[in-house]
Amino acid sequence: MESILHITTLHYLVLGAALFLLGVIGVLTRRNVVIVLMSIELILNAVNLNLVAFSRMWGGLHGQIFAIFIITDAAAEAAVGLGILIAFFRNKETVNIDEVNLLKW
Amino acid sequence: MTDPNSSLSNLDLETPEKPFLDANELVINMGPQHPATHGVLRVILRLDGEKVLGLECVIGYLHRGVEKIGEHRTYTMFNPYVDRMDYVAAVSNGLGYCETVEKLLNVEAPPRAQHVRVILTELNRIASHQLWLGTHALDIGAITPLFYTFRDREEILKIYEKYCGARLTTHAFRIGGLQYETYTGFEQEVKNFLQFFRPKIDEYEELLTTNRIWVERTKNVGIISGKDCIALGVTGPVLRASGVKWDLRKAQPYANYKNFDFDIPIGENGDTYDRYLVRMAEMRQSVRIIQQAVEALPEGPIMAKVPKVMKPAAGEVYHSIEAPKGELGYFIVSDGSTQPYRVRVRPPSFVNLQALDVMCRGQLVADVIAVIGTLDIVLGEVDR
Amino acid sequence: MRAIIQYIQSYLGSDQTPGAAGNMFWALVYIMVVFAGLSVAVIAMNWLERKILAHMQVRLGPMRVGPHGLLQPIADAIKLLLKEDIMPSEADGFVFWMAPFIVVLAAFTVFVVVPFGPTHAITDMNIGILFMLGVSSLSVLGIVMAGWASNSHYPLIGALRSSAQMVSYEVAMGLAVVSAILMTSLNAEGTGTLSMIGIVQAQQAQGEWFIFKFFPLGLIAFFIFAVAMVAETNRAPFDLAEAESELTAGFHTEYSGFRWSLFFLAEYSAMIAVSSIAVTLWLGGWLRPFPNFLSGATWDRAFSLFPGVVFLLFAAMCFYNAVRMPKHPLFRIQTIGLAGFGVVLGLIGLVLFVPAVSLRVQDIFWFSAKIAGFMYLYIWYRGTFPRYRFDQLMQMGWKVLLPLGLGVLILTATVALLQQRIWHP
Amino acid sequence: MAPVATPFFFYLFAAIMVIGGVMVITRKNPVHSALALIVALLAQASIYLMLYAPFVAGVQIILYAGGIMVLFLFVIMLVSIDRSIRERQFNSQWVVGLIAATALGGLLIAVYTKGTNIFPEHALSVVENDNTQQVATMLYGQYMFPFEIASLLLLVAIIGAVVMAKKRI
Repeated sequence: MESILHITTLHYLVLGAALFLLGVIGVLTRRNVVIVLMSIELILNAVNLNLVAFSRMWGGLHGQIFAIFIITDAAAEAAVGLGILIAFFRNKETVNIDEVNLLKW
Repeated sequence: MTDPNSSLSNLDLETPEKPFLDANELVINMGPQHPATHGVLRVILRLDGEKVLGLECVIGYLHRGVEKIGEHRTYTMFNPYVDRMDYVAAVSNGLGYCETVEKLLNVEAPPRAQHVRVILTELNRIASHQLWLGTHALDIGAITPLFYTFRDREEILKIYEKYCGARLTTHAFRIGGLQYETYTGFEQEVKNFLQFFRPKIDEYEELLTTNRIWVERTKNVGIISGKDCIALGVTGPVLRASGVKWDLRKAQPYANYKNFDFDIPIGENGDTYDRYLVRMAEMRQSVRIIQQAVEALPEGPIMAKVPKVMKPAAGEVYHSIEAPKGELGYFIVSDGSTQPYRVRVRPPSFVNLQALDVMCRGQLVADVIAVIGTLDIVLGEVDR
Repeated sequence: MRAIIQYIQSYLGSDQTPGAAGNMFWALVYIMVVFAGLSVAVIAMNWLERKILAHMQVRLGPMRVGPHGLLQPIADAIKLLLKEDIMPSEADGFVFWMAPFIVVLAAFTVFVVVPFGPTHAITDMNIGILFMLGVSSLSVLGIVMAGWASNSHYPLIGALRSSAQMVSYEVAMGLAVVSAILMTSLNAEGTGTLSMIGIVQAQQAQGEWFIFKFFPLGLIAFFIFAVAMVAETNRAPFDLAEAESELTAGFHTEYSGFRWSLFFLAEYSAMIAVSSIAVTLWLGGWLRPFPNFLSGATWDRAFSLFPGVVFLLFAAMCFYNAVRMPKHPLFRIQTIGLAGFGVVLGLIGLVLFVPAVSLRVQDIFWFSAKIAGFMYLYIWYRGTFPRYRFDQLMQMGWKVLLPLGLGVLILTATVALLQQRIWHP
Repeated sequence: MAPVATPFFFYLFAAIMVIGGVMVITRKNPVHSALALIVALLAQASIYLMLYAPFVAGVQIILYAGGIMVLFLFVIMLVSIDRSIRERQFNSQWVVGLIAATALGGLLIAVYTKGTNIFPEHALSVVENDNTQQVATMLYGQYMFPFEIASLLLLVAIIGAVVMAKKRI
């Protein structure tokens, strides 16, 4: 009971792990590229959560700074990813990741 | 002018423009119930994002068979029907019809009637342009001019109401002249109106002409060249804004327009802004004409000798006048009976509407609205 | 019981906002007051917009429902609530249902940090202005949802236009905001603040509203924000998203009745919200005008009379119009109603003359008065300007406001640095 | 008395986040997925507030919920989704993917159960009041160089996205 009601860093880490797993499952199993990209966002957010939780644990701000950098990174990733997606859709008229096999012989 | 057959060469009406993204193009149905299509015009727009790839006008939602009705009415009885075509310029419609039948009958209205006709028709031109200005500005998003123009249009309608009892579909003229003598104080009231109206045009121009957003919204929008106008049969202010100095009041003078001194305002670029300027200038010219007509209003009879039962000799006649929206032509075939064999109307709105596709290609959706507004169509006239 | 009363009383002597002091009871009271006031303000705006616009357009506006149409918004609200709530059969039900609530939620939540006075805010956050910008940008989501879920072309185009517009103008807006925040760091410690109350206090400490700071830099930043905020709220001349002549009604074409009225409510409260950002950042928030020319206790007292005088003026206007009402039995109720309204306003005005009350309330008065000025501007724009076209709007945002904002930001930073290092080391 | 508010809000937001995450990866319609993701992200912003990281929470709301997700919704509307909704939703190696993810989950559980003792008992208190100022000091002091690189990265991303999304340059 005590461990449930007393929120420690571990709780946040477990939450982050759950999100991370959900993201990984999404990336590995979905066919729709848009949803795959969103799953990647989930993964990045899980990492962010861990970083901020650690930052709180150690009383420093480095974790938060890293979270900010990761959010920046996520923005860049989303922009480029969606750009690729649009280019792909224009060529293949689909957003299905199984069709992204132009490099396969 | 140039050969009409060759002038469409620079227009490619068949192949649509290549879309920017290969996404599915969007087909949008603008109208028949749409606030900016001025009635029941239906425009099928093919869009790429916001860019217009092509459009098609679907008309006929207001078709009342006016031309067919004409074949079953006597010449006199058909006269009020033409008022219902372009209901914002009913007087001009009546003038065109009366003059056509007079031509068929070989009679001419007496000078006083001619003068009153010119006064009322030019007042009607002002009223029509006012309504156009208000709705056009409303389409582009300026809501205030509408109320100003309607306030001032009311003064014209008051003069009509006093003259013939009706405000919109006036049935002001009769074949051979006028039925009603002008009421007491008519001249003074017209002069008062002119006095009142001159500063009002400046007021409208103050609201719009130099308004940055208005200029940005209308300059280089819906450009059509004079050549294309002629090829498509576009007339009226739209043609004149494209730089063609063609006004039936000067080119083929009817009524007694040749007695009055006025200019034909023309534009340079044929864009929406030029059409706006041309119409504003036309209002000023109309004021000039009315001023001259009302000052030189002769005394005399108002009705020519016209038989009670009109039976024009078999034959056909085409007569056209410069209505506020362009060339309004009537083609009447008589078989010698009391009823016309065929009445055909060449309405300006209907012909001008053809140019919509040419003017809108490659523009944005918002420009389609502006162009529909600047063409100044009245669906009653388009569908008849 | 006594503990509860003590808990309630404990806040009264505090000089913090209830949220910052951690007093949940008063926070709740403030939330209620703010949202009630917001609803009243939206109703008043509805009436005022119609009346002012009508007088600009040589007409009278609503005159029938109540004296001078005062009850018209209420009649409209009743009509909207009673109307059938239509949902297109092909619409995405849940998203369609959620969208208006998200828009309203985003528009209302920002008022959590709006400082009506040094203590008159629900709470004071360390990231106040960031929170306001962030939460108000969430309304884009609601608009996109509404447009997409309607499964109709006009709403979709409206939603795309509106979201593109809001996202683009947020950039210029952010730059303008940052240049104002830079100015808060011109103090002894050299640290700025994002807290809404802190920003106003910085203006108080520097004895200058930020609009006049580093003239004309503050003015240009304010101008950028003032343009961007009109675009941000989708109002004329940037009302392309709901351009009725092009897209019938944009993203809320398919909405009706109560849910449509939620969009309406959100639009007006968003207008008030962005105006309050502008007031806080550049116009000194709750501070009275002319802090440096007309300073001193006498002027303070003179300015503290203002709220009461304004209310008495409103009351006088009511009485004047009540006297001018037609002397006809049919108009008796309306005349009495107008006079009664005047009496209420006059009583409020009299109460505001009590020094203890006016001391507490004049902050709120000045803040609201400044917002009212912005609201008038909104109406004025609507009466005067035609509508921009979409590409022109984008050009304006990216090619005019953005470079201007960047330039102002750099110049402000340079001047601020010079001032700190060279002129006042 | 143990604090009630903190666990309550933690579990509330955690539940919202997990449910949102599940919705993201299970919905057929990408718009619904995106909306679920937005809800999850907002809940995460609240959790940041609980962790005394208000600035990160603000950035999360502005950038993620207000920026990135709008971009997502935009793209979803740009590409027609009707076809992908009707198609099979999971790819051919989904079984392998699920197994791999489960293995990863097992690994994480193992780490957390074995490594609990490396975490201190109580979280240190972080001063909340000037969080933004401290973040700014670090961002423009110690992390100046990474910060510049991040801005360069964003620039490259902008150009890359424009180049890729535009057909004719």
